Amino acid sequence: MSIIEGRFAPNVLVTSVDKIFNWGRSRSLWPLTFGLACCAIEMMATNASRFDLDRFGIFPRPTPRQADVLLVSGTLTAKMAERVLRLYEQMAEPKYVISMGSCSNSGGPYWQHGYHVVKGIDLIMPVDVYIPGCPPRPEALIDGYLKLREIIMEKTIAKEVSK
Amino acid sequence: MEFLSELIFWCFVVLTVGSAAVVVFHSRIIYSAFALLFTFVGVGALYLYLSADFLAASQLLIYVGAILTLIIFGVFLTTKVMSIDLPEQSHQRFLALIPITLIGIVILWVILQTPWAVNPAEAAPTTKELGRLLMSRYLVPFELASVLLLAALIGAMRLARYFKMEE
Amino acid sequence: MAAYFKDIWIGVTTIIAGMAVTLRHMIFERAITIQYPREIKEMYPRARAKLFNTIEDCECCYKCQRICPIDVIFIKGLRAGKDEDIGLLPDGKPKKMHIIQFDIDFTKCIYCGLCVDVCEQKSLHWEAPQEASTVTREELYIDFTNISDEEKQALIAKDEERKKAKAAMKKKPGAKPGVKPAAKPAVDKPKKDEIKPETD
Amino acid sequence: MNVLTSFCNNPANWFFIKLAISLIYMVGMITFVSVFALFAIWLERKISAWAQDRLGPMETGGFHGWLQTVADMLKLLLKEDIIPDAVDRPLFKLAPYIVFASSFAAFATLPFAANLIGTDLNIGIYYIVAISSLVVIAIIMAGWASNNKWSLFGAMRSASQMISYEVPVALALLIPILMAGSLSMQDLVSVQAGGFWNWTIFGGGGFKLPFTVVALPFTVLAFLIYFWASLAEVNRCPFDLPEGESEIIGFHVEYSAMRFGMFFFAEFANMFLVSGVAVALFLGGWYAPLPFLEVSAETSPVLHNIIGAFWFISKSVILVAVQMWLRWTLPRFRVDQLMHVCWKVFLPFSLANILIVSLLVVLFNQ
Repeated sequence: MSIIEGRFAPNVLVTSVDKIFNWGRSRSLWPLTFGLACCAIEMMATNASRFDLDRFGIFPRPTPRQADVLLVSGTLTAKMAERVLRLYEQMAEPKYVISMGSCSNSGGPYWQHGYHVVKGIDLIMPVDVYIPGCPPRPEALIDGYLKLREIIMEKTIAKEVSK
Repeated sequence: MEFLSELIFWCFVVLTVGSAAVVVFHSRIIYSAFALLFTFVGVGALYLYLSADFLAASQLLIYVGAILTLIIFGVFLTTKVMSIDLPEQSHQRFLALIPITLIGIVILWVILQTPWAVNPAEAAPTTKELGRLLMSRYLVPFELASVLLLAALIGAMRLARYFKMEE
Repeated sequence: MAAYFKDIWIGVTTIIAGMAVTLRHMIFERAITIQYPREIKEMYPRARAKLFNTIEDCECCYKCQRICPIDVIFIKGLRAGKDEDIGLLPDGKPKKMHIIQFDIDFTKCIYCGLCVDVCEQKSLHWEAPQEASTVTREELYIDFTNISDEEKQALIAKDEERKKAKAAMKKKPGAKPGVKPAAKPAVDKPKKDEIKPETD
Repeated sequence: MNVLTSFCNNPANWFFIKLAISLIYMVGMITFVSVFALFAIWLERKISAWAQDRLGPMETGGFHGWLQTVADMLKLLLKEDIIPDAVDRPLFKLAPYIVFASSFAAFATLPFAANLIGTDLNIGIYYIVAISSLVVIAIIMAGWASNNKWSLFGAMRSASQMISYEVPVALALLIPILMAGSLSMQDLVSVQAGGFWNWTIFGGGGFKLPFTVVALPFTVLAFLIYFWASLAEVNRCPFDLPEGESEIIGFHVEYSAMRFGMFFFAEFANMFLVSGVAVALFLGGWYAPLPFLEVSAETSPVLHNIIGAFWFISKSVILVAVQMWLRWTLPRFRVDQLMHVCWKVFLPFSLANILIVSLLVVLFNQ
């Protein structure tokens, strides 16, 4: 967490600062260049000319230290889960996770008999947005990013009010 | 003007001497190598105070750009760079005292004998003069240095050459 | 020596050729990008976008549940009484089942389309926009039935009553009612265990 | 007003005035470099998009996503600054500052206009070449301190590449220096006054017609060698294998947040620097391509400087755009190809070039 986060009580100043911060964070979501399975093909297609994620300021970074979004695109095998978790832990706060496709949502076709597949990445890391599809179309992926933007816009740097 | 100039001068002196001390006394060799960077920069700045601008830039270009990089590459090639501890204390302190005293006396003598210029000469372009001197009066040492460098170059190429395994 | 200069020449000319290509694309060729949220590309009619079940047309035949390769369709239907009239199917036959559960787990669905192919009433079909990203996993577990919980409870209660009445009817002629239901699972279970290793 | 004039007229106060002017220049230069970096990152993304038939940033800030890099920088400022446990803390923290400082320090002698120059050192161009060599050490420092094998690989590649390419860069820069007979940036620019046919790239550089025609191929060659080798100096494609995104990522693998932002900024500042040097030495500096397009210093000194700065910056930006154009055209060199191009192609050519041009200078300099 950056140094100002969670220090101030929510007040007028904080909420207007929130808007600026959230604007910056939501307009510059750099995902990690990282594909697992067939969903990665759609991820590439979304980054490429026809759908062009760069329009939203989304362009992939090769190292987790500089990435904001972990896009888990595809079947997460139990063996790979360790590595993905490590990548997630290496990312700098604030970080977001998008689960793309049925396999990463809940194991997909392997949910019954797949001894080797993690049944949903929310078992190992917190997920912000789930995108259904097998694989999702590029439009669906962009929609997921836009959903993530909306979520970020509602966040605040203020102290959490104890209920 | 004088005050500020002197302040900056002393800053550079402290930088040079301090980083030189790190070079000598630090127990980890990689720190010594990187501290050399500041020593060289400080020395370059001191050259500027002597109105030797060409020399200052050459100091940066040659020592920082080339020699320091080579030193760092050399350090990288030593084994166990991360963990190696350089011995900080000497084994023969009393024996070492003799040459140190001798050298100290010589340096002191030189310092006392040199007629130090209190006011440095007016800052004037030195580049042309240096070039002229290198091409006339100091031609032989200049050429000797280049022959030495050429020999080193050829030697390096000979060392780095790919040899076929001999039967 | 000739090869050396030829290499340089090839290097220079190919760089110029490559730069001409990129320049052409930069200046003369139009971008092919579809600016998605602003302009939406029409989906092809057979695109596998999103499953939807118009529950009014559903026959509750369980075909889709049975053909689903990964078992993500959960259906529960209750037989309607003979005196009940609950509407007609698209092909004109009367409906016979109350559907109290028709769930598809879209977190798992692989959009293979087998259930759509097998649906005789064409009630299960593809719908155009695929975008359905959600914040929680539970939101992707979609219930297609259009009746409220009270109605469901009422239907279940009614069904129970009917079953009891039926059982009472059966009890009269039949002897040893407890044996049959107990024996059936005992036969079924080992069968399942035998099959399982093969499918894996 | 009177107080101000009397303050300015007193020679005892000149020192403070000088100090204030240099501070203002410094702050202005930092602002310029930052704004330029923001613009250049946006331009890079746009050019890459156009080359691939895409659109590039479109959504952030309305017209063609012009606020995109502002959002990026805001986010980088707000991100968590990770310092991994196993890194060498002091060196890890120091490296980005040295990279930024050294690439920024070189701007001191870049002539933006007749009077818009930090200081017109009489070794100006030599100073720029010398101070850029500090970057190598800082990059090795970053790569080493990260304690990551990929960053160390990237740093070693970067160091070997930058040291090697310093040689053809310096040798190519010697051609305009030979022709102008000076190392000072303003001297190097001022010999190219009066129309583009007097620029050093077209054989001008203070010489008259017969020389111009004879020297034309050699000066063009010198410019091309300088431009290509300077691409390698600033780690741009096709020489960007120190930070090859797809394989080793480079010396800033472990850097996050604004420390990475500083490397990012320094890269784009360096791009402007090498383009600015090319413009000053080969492309007429702050002189307009045609003489009637500029305002002479006699009519209006202020306008003279502003128009000069306009020409200098626009020429440099065009060169920066060419660098980006090249980047999105060419694939990456392999390491051995990189060294081959430097030592076996650029070096012999630039040596021969120097020999010929110096011969011509001696012949025609009657």
